[in-house]
Amino acid sequence: MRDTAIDKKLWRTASERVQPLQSFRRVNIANLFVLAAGGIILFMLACALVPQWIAPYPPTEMQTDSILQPPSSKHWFGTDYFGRDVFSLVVYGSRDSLFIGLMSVVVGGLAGSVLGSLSGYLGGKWDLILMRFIDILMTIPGILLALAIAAALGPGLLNIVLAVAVAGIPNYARVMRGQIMSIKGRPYITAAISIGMTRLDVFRKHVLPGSLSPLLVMATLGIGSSILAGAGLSFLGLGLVKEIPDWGALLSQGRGYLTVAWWICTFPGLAITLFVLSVNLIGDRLRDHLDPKKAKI
Amino acid sequence: MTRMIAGRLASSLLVVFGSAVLVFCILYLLPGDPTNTILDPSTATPEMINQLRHQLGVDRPLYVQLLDYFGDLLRGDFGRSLLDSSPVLPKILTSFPPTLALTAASMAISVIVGILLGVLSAIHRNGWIDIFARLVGLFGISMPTFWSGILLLLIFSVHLSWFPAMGSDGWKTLVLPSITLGIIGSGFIVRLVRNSMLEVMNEPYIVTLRAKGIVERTVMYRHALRNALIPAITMIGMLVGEMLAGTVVIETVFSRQGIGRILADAIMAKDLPVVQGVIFFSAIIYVTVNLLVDLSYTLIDPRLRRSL
Amino acid sequence: SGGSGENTAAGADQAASGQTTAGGELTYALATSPDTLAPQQSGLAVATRVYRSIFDNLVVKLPDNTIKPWLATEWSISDDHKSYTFKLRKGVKFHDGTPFNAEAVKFTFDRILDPNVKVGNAAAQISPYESSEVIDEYTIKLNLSQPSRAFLGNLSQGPLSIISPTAVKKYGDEFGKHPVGTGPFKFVKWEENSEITVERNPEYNWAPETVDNQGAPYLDKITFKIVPEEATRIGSVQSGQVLAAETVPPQNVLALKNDPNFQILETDTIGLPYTLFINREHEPWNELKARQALQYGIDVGSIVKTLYLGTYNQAWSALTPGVFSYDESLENSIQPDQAKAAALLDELGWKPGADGIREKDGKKLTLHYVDGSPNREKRNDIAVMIQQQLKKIGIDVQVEITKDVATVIYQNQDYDLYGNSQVNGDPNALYAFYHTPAAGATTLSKLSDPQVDQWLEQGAVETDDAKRAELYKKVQQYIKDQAVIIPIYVFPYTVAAAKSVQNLKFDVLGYPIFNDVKLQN
Amino acid sequence: MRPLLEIEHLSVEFPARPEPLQVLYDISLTIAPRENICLVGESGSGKTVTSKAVMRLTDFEHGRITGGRIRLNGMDLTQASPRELRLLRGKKMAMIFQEPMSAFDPVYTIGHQITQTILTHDRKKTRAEARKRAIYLLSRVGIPEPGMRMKQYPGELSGGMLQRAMIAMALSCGPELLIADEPTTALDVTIQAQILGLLQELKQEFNMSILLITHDLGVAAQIADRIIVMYAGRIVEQAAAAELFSRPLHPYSQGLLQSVATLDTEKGTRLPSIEGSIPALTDLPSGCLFHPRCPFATDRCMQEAPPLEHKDGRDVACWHAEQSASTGKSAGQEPPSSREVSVPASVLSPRLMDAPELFQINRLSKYYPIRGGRFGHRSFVRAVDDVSFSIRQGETFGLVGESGSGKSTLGRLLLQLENQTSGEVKFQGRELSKLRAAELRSIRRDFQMIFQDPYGSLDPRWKVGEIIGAPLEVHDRLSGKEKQLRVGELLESVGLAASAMDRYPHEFSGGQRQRIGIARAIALRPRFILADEAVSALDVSVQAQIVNLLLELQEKLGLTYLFIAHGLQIVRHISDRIGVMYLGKLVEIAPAHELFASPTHPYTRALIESIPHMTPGQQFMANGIQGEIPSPARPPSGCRFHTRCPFATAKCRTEQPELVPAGDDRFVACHYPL
Ligand SMILES: Nc1ncnc2c1ncn2[C@@H]1O[C@H](COP(=O)(O)OP(=O)(O)OP(=O)(O)O)[C@@H](O)[C@H]1O
Ligand SMILES: Nc1ncnc2c1ncn2[C@@H]1O[C@H](COP(=O)(O)OP(=O)(O)OP(=O)(O)O)[C@@H](O)[C@H]1O
Ligand SMILES: [Mg+2]
Ligand SMILES: [Mg+2]
Repeated sequence: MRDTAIDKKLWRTASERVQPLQSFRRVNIANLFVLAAGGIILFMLACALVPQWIAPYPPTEMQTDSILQPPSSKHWFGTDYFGRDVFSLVVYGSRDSLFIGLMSVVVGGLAGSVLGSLSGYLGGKWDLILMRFIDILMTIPGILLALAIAAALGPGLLNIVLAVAVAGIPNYARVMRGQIMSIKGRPYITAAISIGMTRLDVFRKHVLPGSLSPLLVMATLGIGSSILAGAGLSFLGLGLVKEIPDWGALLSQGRGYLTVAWWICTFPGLAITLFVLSVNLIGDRLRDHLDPKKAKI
Repeated sequence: MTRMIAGRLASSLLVVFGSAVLVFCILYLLPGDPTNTILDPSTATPEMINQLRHQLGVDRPLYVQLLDYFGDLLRGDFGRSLLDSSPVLPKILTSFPPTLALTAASMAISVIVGILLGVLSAIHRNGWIDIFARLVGLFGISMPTFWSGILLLLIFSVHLSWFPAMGSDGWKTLVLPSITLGIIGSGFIVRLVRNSMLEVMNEPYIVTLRAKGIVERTVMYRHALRNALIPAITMIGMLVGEMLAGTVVIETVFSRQGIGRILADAIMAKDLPVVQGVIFFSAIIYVTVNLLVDLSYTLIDPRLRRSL
Repeated sequence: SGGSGENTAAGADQAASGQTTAGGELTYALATSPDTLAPQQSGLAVATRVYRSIFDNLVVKLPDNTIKPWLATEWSISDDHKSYTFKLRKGVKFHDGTPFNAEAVKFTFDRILDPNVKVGNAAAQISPYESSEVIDEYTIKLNLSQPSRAFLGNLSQGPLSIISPTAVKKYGDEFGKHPVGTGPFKFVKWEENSEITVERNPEYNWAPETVDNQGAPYLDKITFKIVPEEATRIGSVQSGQVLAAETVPPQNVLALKNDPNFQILETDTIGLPYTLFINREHEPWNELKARQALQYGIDVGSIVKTLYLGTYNQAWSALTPGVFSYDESLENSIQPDQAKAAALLDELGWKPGADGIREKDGKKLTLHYVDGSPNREKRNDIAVMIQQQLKKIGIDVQVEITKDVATVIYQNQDYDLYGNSQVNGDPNALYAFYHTPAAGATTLSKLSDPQVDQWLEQGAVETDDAKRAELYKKVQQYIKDQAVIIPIYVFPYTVAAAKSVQNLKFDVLGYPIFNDVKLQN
Repeated sequence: MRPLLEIEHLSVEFPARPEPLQVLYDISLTIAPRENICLVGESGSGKTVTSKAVMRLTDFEHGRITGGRIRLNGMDLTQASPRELRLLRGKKMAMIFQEPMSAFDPVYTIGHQITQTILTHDRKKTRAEARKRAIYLLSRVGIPEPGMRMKQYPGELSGGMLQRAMIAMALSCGPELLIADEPTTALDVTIQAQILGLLQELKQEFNMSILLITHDLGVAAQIADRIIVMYAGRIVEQAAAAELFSRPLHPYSQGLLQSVATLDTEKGTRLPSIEGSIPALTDLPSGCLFHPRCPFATDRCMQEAPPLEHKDGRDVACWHAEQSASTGKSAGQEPPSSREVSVPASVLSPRLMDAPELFQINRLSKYYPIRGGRFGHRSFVRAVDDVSFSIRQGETFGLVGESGSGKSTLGRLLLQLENQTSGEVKFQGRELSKLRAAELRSIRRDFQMIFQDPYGSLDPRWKVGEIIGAPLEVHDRLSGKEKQLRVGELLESVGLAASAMDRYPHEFSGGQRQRIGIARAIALRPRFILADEAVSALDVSVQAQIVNLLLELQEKLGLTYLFIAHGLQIVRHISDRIGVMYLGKLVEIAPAHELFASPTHPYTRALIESIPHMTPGQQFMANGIQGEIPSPARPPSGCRFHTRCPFATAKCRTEQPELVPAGDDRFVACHYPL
């Protein structure tokens, strides 16, 4: 087949650089969501960085004479069974939760993309071996892997990060491999080879940068699932135990009180959900933006 | 066709064994040992512990245990639980049906809800339905299951008494857990189906169909959807893994019988043979489902039929 | 003070008014899964709750700590207190038809000593048992290596209940999945992580004195459902899916007590309360003043009140109320006093540093607080509260929550503070915790005082109850004075049940007894 | 006679940010029954949108008709309800598309998709009747074994076959208007000739009008009664085919006509081309949209848009129509004289004949293993099969052949972008496959490549300066100022401003990108450049610009080219010698003009005869070859062409002809050369 048709399409995208859209009203709503998501993420980042500016009480302060107080103007999110201010706890708890989310994505993403890159770029025997390894990791569902690793390493922030990170490796590796393989077939890679660039340079300068955007999208989405996985570990009793609990621990500790003091675990739950939701929204938007099919090449 | 299946089976077997070895190694590194669960640490003497360790055979080097394990496995012996000495195979076989039922029901919910919302969302792109469906999808993947599970339980079981709060017998006990788990899956599927529907809707053959004057409903459901499902099906294969894993939490929340809980308990108690057995089984399930998924492609996508 | 001994169900007195019939199925939600139903192997209380109704013991202990016949009709003790001769009840059969006789008893006890059999707590409870002699079919003599006042009482405890020799031979290691005893209920099936079913033993007519119904139980069947998730367990009672659920979290106790459709049954367990052991081998806790600072610095009352919302009783001694020789005088003997605590630390030269944490010779005053996971009975929360309380007197508490208590505590002994409790009917339980350990072994308290050793040794064999009580009171007093431990709470075993469940009782140790239970239509 | 289709002042816009994009502007045209109309124009001029608007298919892309009327048989389609439209589509008007491969739903059989159309519009027909009709139609469009094809899936048919099936499907309800949007662009010339012939025949039989969209003026000349020239969403000229070809009035039409390399243009002469490229719809010039590219442009053109004026039965939108037509001067630019270095072809050839050989290819083969061969036998695609020839220094060697004949593979082998299965490639006497990796990398500076796809061949993340600078950095270790200077020179030498180096590839048009690619290729002053379909993806006017540039660079830098293309005229125009490939074999090699003047291989002759002639009015005769190229995995025995050769004998079926000398600097592999 002549591939002129495809070229025509490519042609088209150049002249179509103006994004077609359907209705302004609706698009504005979608934008509003993304804007809100961005706001939420920024706020939560602020919570993680400077909780003392935001939280009205020290997170560990126990007012034992006012335990299990429902939300009020004094305690926006009520108090927990120690008499701690739930709002302050949620604010402070963001730090470890976000850390788990971000770091495990960084670690897992890095490891996964190294594996995926090697596999995709080297191809052949390497590909076969590495992909088998990834397949093996895939057959053990992520949370189980995390469970085993968390159990092996014991509690601790970095251990949780590691457990969650390892569970994420196969996904990153697969995406990266696919991306590398698709880029490897592009004409500009042939062009780079034909001007005499070394394999390593081609990889460094062309293949890798081109592969990063889907990885970025995945990483964004991964932050959400990592936070959820961390919370899941807390639920199963393998989570982080610290003076200032993270969201997962808050949620998991407060769940026994749902019938008598719904606020204790509802707010951390909402915090997780909202954050993950926002991250996903942004990730989706990022994907739309970076999607090679929609992009301005 | 048979050749391809045979090849796939062979490599799947390899993968399953690989995962068994990997898990064995990870668990070997776990600190502590099963004697902790068996003996009361406050009264147990070191001799008692050592003796028990020897009885259980957990004091041997890793490779000996590993070889032993696989030797037995080849003879169809999955070993015995270190904790209660019961054979692993029957333990798994009795716990598997509820887990499978849960996984299957959750998958069914994910797939039905996911595809329905995904399609509606793509067809009414940027409309209210789309916004709704995408939010449902997002919420689905953004909520911790143990939280949403307990919320559902409090509402539908404690307050409304519509469904039982726990247990694993009868379809009624499946409702809440499978919804909890299904929401996640549908979240993934909505997004995927929506994207691939939108992609397919831009394909030239959709224009052809319209140019032929085919009714829009036929264009969407008989043509666009069928093509859009192909990537969704891969997702389904992957989701089975997620769902199987999800049962760990769900089975605990809803006190269901199942391998998820067995596994979680076994991991924490370092009950190697049980962990091995369960991982082995779920790996087999996972691999089988993915094999089936690959085969089912060919039902939908004739392009692949020739490659068989 | 805490309820002791036998507590009957609150609904018992309504029995007359309601329509109660024999038969029916009791569904009973357990908080965790038993590990095994073989009494000798299990170490978990939850297993005992289930297998108690399948097995019987030679003797039974009443709330007043007297020992009464059960499978043994009478017994005599040799003068040297080293052999016990039991006359056994005739006509008792195991569920599998095996006759109960002296051989069965010998088999049961000898098996605990068999090095090829893994055993749990039974080993500790049977000591100092050495051998037994079958005198005739219904007479057996048990020989001890040394006298023990606790021995007879221990024979009433679950781990030492009598098992069917034929069934053990038949099932071997899997006896725990196919338990066969002589008890009021027969084992039917066990679905892993889901439920355990037992059914009425119609031939049963050898109930001990502790139950009213001397014949076969009224219930046709008991189904124990395993429901670890608190909310689900309570939810399943509230939604009527089960009739009773154990271990009700404090926050739900109050609500259920006020609900006309439900009742809360509770009984304090006895033995050693939940106690924080101070590792006196670690500096500075080797100093009495430092330990006393903890005694004054930790506001146990506030902890118990806050976390358990008044549903748990505060513990004051090394023993719980209800145990023979419990020293009531210790109650309210210590009041939290931060100033005093601070002064004690000052005296030792620990001065507050810039961050409020005390220092001495450039070293921070830290306390390594270890607790197990999961958060059983909110014990982790206690750690969190103590952390905050001690911070106020300048101690930096480092909390370590670990799954692997055995390694951290028992192997590495890497702790300053660690909590434990034990269900036990005899004050001799103190021996394992406070007597100088045997060479190579260790105790949690790490106490080694010849005086205490002597009291404990004497208490183990003293036959005069008054003198014996005196000895143990001295021990309790000493433990308090020397600030060896911080007692925290007495664990009440709680059951939430529908109003229709009647006559659910608990034995001395707090295990449920189902013989008398009837369901009201 | 009442027109079948009338379009009056049609305007169409698509929603876009920041304001709607007006894609069609005041389009008016009519089609009479049984009339053939061709829409021509460069890419993006709105041809496809016009055709989709007629069927109101633009609705599905959120396009809006903002003004004007479309009448089919008097019925106003702009006012029709969706249901009415649906009943018209496929029934009264049918459409065929450029890419037959993607125009069929891949998951349904061909038969299903054809009968579906019939059953939708003719409810009285039973399934069996519909099937019968479908089979009839398939056989009518020349598909062998139609019964069997009915059961096949689109992926199992070749492109040419699918286009026939597409036509059968379009004809299934006997439409009055057939819209064909570039129906042959994706096909080989040989197949194109067959399809065009088929359309001609069917038009007679079905009594319908055809609206054909094409950018190939040759095709238009063959088919059209009337031609409409579009530019940036407007009609600029409309005339009967013969008139337009003989006397184009609009400077744009003139430019288009002259840009095309015909069989009479000479190698070495420059093709007239239109400067610049079609403007983006978002950034339209004022006044006459063509004025920035028009040699006649005056102030008035800059300020005022000329209306489409009707004169002597033809329409034209130009202020200077009369004048430009009469002066004979056209938009096709003669290259500036400063760059005039052209030497007549006749002078070049003898010199080249004794030129040293740069590449020597000996018995070169490349087999690709295919997976899933039956019974474990490995089978191969013989992409290049035992090919020997040489390329002389300074010449342009053209390579032609149908799709899949192995041209690209051969090119990649020469550049060692792929390892050969057997045989050898010698560059200046050095066997390339024997070189070590580092040696090969350093020798790469001597042979470079220009790609077909102007978008894919430039890394979108790199600035133009970096792209062109990369080879300089790799081989000459240039950096900083020095590199920048050199890149600037290179950009200027390919006709771009030096300032372009700071921009990204996507900011350039296709033609400009191709220039960037060329600048990269010549950066190291290589001896040899492989140009694989380097101009195929470009519009005619731009094609001419690039061809001129290539020729000019060859002169200046003494380059040797291997020029692969499927546009035969272009190859003839640029090449000194041409090799013809068929199924992995070279079947003929000859000097360019001789090859065209007297082809000796039947395949070569068939290829040449398939080229549409730029002589309108003359009805197209399908006298090319029949059938399609067989699969290279199972090539026919003996002479591979025998299955399609009108002269094939028993010998051809069994004995493989060798490539042997056939006269002056010519080779042919045929038992019975013409
Ligand atoms: N659905 C759409 N939304 C927005 N713009 C569009 C859409 N379809 C086409 N266009 C724009 O309309 C213009 C004309 O497009 P059209 O497809 O009609 O060109 P064409 O003449 O057919 O070109 P080609 O030769 O490349 O097929 C282009 O600039 C294109 O970007
Ligand atoms: N990497 C490859 N793996 C397998 N087969 C290949 C590969 N590259 C090319 N082929 C096959 O080799 C044959 C020749 O391909 P090639 O691309 O060289 O043809 P071509 O003459 O350049 O065609 P076109 O005009 O379509 O570009 C085709 O049948 C093609 O399918
Ligand atoms: Mg077009
Ligand atoms: Mg090619």
